[in-house]
Amino acid sequence: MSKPNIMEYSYYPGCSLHASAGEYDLSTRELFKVLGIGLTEVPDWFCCGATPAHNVDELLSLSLCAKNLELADKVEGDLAVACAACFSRLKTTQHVLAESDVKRKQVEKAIDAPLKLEGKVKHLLEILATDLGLERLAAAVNKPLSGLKVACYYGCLLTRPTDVTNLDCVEAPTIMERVIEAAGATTVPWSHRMECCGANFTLSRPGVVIQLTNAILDSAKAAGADCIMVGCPLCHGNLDIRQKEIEGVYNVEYALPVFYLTQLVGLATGLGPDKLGLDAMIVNPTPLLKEKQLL
Amino acid sequence: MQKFISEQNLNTLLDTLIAAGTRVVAPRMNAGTPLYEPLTSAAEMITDQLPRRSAKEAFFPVCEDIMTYEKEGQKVTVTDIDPSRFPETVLVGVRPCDAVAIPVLDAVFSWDYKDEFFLERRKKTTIVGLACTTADDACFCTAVGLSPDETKGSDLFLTPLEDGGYDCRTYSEKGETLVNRYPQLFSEPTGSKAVPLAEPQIEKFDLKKVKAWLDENFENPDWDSIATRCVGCGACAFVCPACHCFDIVDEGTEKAGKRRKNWDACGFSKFTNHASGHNPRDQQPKRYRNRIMHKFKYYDDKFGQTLCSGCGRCIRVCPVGIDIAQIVEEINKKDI
Amino acid sequence: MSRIGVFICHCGENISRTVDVERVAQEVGKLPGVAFSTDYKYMCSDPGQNLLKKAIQDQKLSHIVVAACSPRMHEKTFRKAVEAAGLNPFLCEMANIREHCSWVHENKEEATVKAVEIVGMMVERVKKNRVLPTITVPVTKRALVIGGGIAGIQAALDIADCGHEVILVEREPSIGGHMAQLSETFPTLDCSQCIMTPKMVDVANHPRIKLYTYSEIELVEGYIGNFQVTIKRKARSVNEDTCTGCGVCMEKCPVRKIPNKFDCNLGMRPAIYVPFPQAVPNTPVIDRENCIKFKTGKCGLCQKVCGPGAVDYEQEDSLVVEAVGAIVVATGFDLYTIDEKPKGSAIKGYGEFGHGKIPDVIDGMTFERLASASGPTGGKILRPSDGREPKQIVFIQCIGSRAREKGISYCSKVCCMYTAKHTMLYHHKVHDGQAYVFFMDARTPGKSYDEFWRRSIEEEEAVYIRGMVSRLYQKGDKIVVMGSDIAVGVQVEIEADMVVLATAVQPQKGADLLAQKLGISYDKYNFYSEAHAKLRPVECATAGIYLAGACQGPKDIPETVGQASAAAAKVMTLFSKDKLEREPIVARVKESGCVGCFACKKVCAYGAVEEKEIRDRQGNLIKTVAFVNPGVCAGCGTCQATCPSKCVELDGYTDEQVIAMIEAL
Amino acid sequence: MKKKKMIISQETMDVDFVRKVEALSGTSVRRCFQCGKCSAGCPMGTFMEHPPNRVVRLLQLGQWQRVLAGRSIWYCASCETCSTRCPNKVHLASIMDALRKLSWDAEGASKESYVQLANKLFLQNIRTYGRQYEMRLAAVFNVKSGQFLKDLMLGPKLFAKGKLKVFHSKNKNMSEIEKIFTRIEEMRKKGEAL
Amino acid sequence: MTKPIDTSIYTAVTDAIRTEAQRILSEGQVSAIVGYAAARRKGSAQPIVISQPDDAAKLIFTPACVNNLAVYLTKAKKEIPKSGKIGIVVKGCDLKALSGLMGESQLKREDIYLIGVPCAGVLASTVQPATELTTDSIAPKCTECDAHLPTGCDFVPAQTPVAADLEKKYAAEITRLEALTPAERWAYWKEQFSKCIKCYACRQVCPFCFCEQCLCDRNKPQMVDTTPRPAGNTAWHIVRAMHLAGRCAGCAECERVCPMDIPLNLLNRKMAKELKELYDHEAGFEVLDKGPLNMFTEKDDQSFIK
Amino acid sequence: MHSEKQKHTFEPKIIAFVCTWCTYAGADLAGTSRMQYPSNVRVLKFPCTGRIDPVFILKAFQQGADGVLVSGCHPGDCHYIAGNFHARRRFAVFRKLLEFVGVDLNRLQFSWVSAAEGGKWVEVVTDLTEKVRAMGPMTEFKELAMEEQWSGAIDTPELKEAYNQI
Repeated sequence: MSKPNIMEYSYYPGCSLHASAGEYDLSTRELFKVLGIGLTEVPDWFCCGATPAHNVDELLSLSLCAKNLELADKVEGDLAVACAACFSRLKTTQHVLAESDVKRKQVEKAIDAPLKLEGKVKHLLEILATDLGLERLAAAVNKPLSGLKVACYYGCLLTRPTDVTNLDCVEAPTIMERVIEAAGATTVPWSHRMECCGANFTLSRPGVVIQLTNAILDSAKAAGADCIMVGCPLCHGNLDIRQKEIEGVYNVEYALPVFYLTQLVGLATGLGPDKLGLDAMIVNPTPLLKEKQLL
Repeated sequence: MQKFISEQNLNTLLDTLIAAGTRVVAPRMNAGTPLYEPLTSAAEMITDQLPRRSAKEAFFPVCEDIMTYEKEGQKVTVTDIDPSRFPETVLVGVRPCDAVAIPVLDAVFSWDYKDEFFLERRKKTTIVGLACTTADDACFCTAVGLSPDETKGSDLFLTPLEDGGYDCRTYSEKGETLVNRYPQLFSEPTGSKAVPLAEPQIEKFDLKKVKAWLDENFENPDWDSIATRCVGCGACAFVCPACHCFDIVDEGTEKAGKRRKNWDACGFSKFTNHASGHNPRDQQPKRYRNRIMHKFKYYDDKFGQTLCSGCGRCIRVCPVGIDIAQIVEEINKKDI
Repeated sequence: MSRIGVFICHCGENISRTVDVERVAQEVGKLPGVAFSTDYKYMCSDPGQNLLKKAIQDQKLSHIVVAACSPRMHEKTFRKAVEAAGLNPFLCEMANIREHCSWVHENKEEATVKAVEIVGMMVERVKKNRVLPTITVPVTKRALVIGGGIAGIQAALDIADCGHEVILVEREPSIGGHMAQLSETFPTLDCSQCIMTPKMVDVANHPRIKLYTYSEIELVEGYIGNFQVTIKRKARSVNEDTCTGCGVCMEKCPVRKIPNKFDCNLGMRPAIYVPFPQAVPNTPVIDRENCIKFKTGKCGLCQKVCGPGAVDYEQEDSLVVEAVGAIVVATGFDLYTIDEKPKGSAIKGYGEFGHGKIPDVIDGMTFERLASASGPTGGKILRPSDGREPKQIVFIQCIGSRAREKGISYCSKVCCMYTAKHTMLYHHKVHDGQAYVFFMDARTPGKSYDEFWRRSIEEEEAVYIRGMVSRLYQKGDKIVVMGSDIAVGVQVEIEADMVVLATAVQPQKGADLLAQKLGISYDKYNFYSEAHAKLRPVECATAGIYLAGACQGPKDIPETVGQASAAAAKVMTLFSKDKLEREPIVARVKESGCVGCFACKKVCAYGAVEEKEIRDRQGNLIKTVAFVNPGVCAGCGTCQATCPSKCVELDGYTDEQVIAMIEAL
Repeated sequence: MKKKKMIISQETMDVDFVRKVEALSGTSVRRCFQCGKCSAGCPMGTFMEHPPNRVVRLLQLGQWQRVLAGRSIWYCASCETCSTRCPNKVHLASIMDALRKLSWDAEGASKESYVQLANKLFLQNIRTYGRQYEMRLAAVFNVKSGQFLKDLMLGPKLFAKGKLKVFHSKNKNMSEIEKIFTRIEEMRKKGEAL
Repeated sequence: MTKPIDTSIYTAVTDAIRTEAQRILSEGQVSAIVGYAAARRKGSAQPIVISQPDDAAKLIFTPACVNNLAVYLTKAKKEIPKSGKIGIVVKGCDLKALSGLMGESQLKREDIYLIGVPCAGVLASTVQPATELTTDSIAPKCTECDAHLPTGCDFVPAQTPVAADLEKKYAAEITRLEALTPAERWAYWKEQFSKCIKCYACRQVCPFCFCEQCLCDRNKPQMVDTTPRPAGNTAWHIVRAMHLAGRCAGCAECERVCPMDIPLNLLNRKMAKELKELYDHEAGFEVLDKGPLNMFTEKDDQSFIK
Repeated sequence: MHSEKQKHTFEPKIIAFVCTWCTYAGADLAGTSRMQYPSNVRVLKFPCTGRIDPVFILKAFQQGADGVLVSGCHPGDCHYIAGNFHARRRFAVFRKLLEFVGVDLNRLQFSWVSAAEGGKWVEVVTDLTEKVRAMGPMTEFKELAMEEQWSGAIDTPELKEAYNQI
């Protein structure tokens, strides 16, 4: 497969990256600059509807995503998506509308425009692992994350359901591990890589979230991880922001910094903390990074 | 006899004939295609288009029954078709290139065997010709020595006039009889100018020279290049006013059936297929050669006439663009 | 001109009650070509048949129509009578005026008119009938059996015991198949080896069985009674004739750490090996991929130590051609492996079960080897990871089976029973252990089967949990089993020491390729298709080829052995005659008109249409046309209806005959 | 309703409802053969009164009222684990979506109100702002659910980290989003969509 | 409204065809090439077979190049020089027929050299050959063309045809006829078939009518009346449509050449439509092992069977 | 069931093309069970529906059939593995063609009748007969058979009368 020298993508950050996950947005833009990958934000993109929309109104969810795909079609390049939930919704929309004529027609009517389903939607991980390629990624690393033991957390939506996201093997993905190993880190095998954190209930049923997230943190800690890496602002929200609260509830201490993949890879390429938004993290990563001589 | 007939009177004439039980055959549209067909009303007649098939079928139908048979036990009963049952017919609006071919066909149908079916229809049909005022680049009547106002073959001949109506001249007793039957519809000539005739854009062939070349060149490599592209359909022969080959087949069941005469074409691969399976014209160029030979040599040898009136129909319908005028033109240019 | 004789039967009163038979005879007598027409009370009786025969001779009749009952009843009778009178039997047709007329109509006038028309139709048809010669095919009375598992062994022994030669071909170095791997067998818990090895030895010693192990079918040509089979004998590197099976070579081989496939990779074997000690033939084979001699040219130890000098590094693959009259396909099954992608599935295996990465998650066959006295642990149930005895063991059924999503929607039929057996074997060997079984439905039809399953629960104390497992993961040295019990409606979690997956039964890899060589059909999973699911369950649609065992679909041992003997019986039936006679209702190609589009070949379900080159006297190719092999053609006529130029005709049902009938109406 | 005897008859088997679910979800309900694998892996299984397999079973029996009356469908996290692992290609996550949609159509048949409220607010936010306005979402939810002090401890911290923004930029093309909502509403009114 | 159709690339296409033809003939890659050449009548074109490199200059591509030359590789192939490969100039629609012929063992890909033509459309049979190509004068088949650019050829001039967006004439007419009652449809076809004179031009130009012995020429038995009477004509056209079902790729030659203007391609398109709906079959560039009527699936529609 | 007393002005001619293994045997069973059905049907036996050429259906209509029945084995039961599957496709397409040229498909019936379905045979035959009886004669093909190209027509009164009598 030929890889063009200059890569250009349209970019769909998603709502969180413009709010609670600002550091993900920042680190993504900075990292891609370093890697020589162009990102052009889709003008006037809308919320993809996320889980709440498809939860109660699939047609609305499909229409919102279809509208965003139409907007994205106007920008050169495949569509780069940072948030696992947005990624899942956009891919699901492409999949569902390609399969069902009935829904296709309804959505066309709802957005009053022809569908643009052919464009490629890619999660940042795919861009790093496949489009850029691990070799070139490794070549861009000048501060390898040696000695850092990372638990890669996929969550639910990066790989599921089968046949939709096609990011990696649905039950035993390795793409996060491959990316971060290319940045010099060590990954730990652990059991809860793909268990649900309950993101959907962050607002409505925080109790549920705390229970589910605790199991994930517990498993990562037991596997000997120094930190957790995520590719989704919703997972991040639960693992990072609620970590203190969970420690309180269960009377444990995790102290596991939760990084976005772009923050860790960015670190490896030599980007400074200000360009990675490390100060926005609730669980302070500085002691760990200092200990591993990465800061 | 020279007369004038207005368009309206011509229509009245035809409607009167139809009402009187005479079959009136003239160009009309059938499902989008102009054909010589029996009219139910004069209004159906069209004069501005050359019918896709020629007028020969008024005498030599596409298909006709020539006898019927019935079987019971070991007994077979045969019933002949009685030609006297054919209706009186007036054939109107016939183009000169069609009309001229009819007497040419008389020769073959009344030669060693008198074809009752053809001759009886011929006897009962009055032909009203119509001068031709438009031509396309497939027309070549002038090249074979005819013209758009050729009257040969017509009993009555109409020439459209610039001020409307037709100049009307009789060329046979049948023509005169028709005029005399309805004298009130005809008036004296007006002296009005005729509409300019069609002018086919082609030089006249030297048909003698063409025949002379054909006489010597039954075997010639040029036939291959002329006719390799021929796909062997019968379109050219079937639309031709002069082609007259036919085939006789029996159709029916064990108990009853009919013997029928159908148009046939020398382009068909089975045309000369022997019962043994041998086919003397085993390749398409040989078949196409026969078409040219028959028109410009064999018929001339036998009856002293050329079997082509330059109507251009075969050129227009040929699926693969074979152009008889071009072929004869090229033969005409050859050194002998 | 034909002289047709028409014979109207009264069938006692069955016909004459509603059909005026005399009037029919009279009316039909008027039809063109009918020379003689009469009626009689019982045409099928001796006097009736004699009447027919006499009329043929006296009236010099050329064609016969018998108007009576259904041809399905008496066509053979009358054709035989006609033949006895010197006419070709296929010049006789029957008009069905009983089942299709007198019995289904009450109005005598209507029935009579209809009868006249039915007979009239057959009169027109028979005029177009041609003399058809009976087709006979010689039969080679040797059978080929493909596959040396229990199915192939049983079929081969039965046929050979009946006095016919058998060629038995096995892909592996030894016969025995999967049954040789099993520890004990349900529902009686016999030792598999004890009942299997004697049969293997019988095969080896049978004077009429020629055994080709380590061999594969290369090419199959011909048709029923007359197959030519080319067999590839893979180079064994050991001369079978001179090897004594002493085993010194295997002891001396310096390569020792090759996982033994027979032991599900639990044990190790050398590069020169027999798959298991009881192998038949007991001749080792060199695994050239792992042999130092073949890899580097050095070593050669086995050759040096071999007394009889049987080791031959120069040996090459060779081809042998065998002529046989019948083929039994007994290629058996393969087990689904959890990280494999089944045919037609988009998904790669069962990642949620650890992708085969958790060492103590094993499949049922591995458990068999662990439980087998001749296995790598000597019959002790031990964990592959640390050799400890598992105290909590979880069995999960339906792995691969009944899983549309994984591309296998069928039930593998044997897993419920073998899992029940496993719980018993486990309980017998680990007295203080506990077995749990996750299952969807328990399917135990079969003699003494349900009792066996109940025994596993009631006496052997296995705990059955109705529900499936979502995921397995390693936690410390335990395997966490995340399941559910749908009866209770709760999630179940078990920390197990070992998990055994009851993986699905699948056809052998490459089963489709073999089917293509044989010209037999197979289903979407690659199981071979029988000619009729109910009435011809051991025959292939392709004449002369029979099926035995799990290659046709999941089967347990008793069923397999039963079907193998049935297939052998079919072969013996075929071999009971010297020549095969068949109705000449077969298709024929009119080569002069055939343009070689091979539409006929595309629709022929029997592979009866071949391509034939027509050449002139100088040998130049004129054209390639279709040719129907009359030995293979079954006479359905689909080819004729498909042929655009009607250049293939089905004798007995030609277009002329059909059109004549339509035109008679 | 939970403890009531289940009466099964042609009248109680509401096949139309099941067909609606199938149309919306694009997956078969009847295909499920109750292996229970969905329930085994469901992260929310312990919170539901009807485990996922039972939701499908009740649907198969046409007992949708029992399903909608419970909290189970609102406790589905949409993690797709069930759909991914179902041996039988039953897309249970989509069935859950369809059930929630139909539950709304049936006018709040369910007990679970917090999740529904969060969903409602989320969609309203999209309609009003085009993108999510996280801070407003949380604030309004707390007000409406009467949990004024919920997650109070998190607020200032997030604020300090720049994770909560008081001002939110609206999309420029808001009319388009409104049109999508109204067109869908119209289609439903006309019966062109479920 | 009549709009001109852009055929400006045809000049460059003609040049490219000539250069390629000259090259492959002089390099001996092919022994002959079937293409189009100008004919006597103004603007007209006709098939030509050339075997000399110098004759390459005779080749043209214009809107009058209507023929599907594939027919010359089947029935007429015996009369074309038989040694070596034969080159052929093909439009997309013609290429589909060639693919079909390959699937039916009438041709081998390796025996022919395909010179594909980027084509924006050709003229209807109802207009004079010199007419300008417009949305009105274009052949009806071109209004439904999905193969302006043939693929899988050995050579295709590097030109991109500008495909006009046209009303699909056959689809519209089929829809109209489908809406009629059976009696009205019967009346329509009866009128059309009554014109037929059994000249067999439709059969002779059809690449798929390659039978040596046409069913309709036989008399033992006589499945279809051979005489050109309405009964036999109707039977002939029904049988032909059935024989072409699943094979016809829509070159519409039968309709173009019919001297009696019978809309024969309507029958073929209707069959194609049904096969698409029933079995998702479409004739394309791909060479298929089996046509839709030489195969089946167990799940085929049988709603019409009791 | 068909009553013998009922008098009809029009007796349709029904031609049935059936396979020998299933439908012919099913019709035999109807006979041995002494079921009653209209006598209008004439049965042509084929080895398999796969042998039935669409041309036969056309020919039957041309020869004056008012209704045509094609019947064979149920899917999966074909004695010849798949002949009925091939036939099913062939006829699915052919009936669409006939419909398009204007044949009323109510006159053309396809069915699967097994050797055990004597009752179904009776039902299929009775239904078709009564349906066609209600529709009246199939005049289309008969008219065509009488018609000539105009130029071959002999417009005599006796021919016109024969035509009008169809």
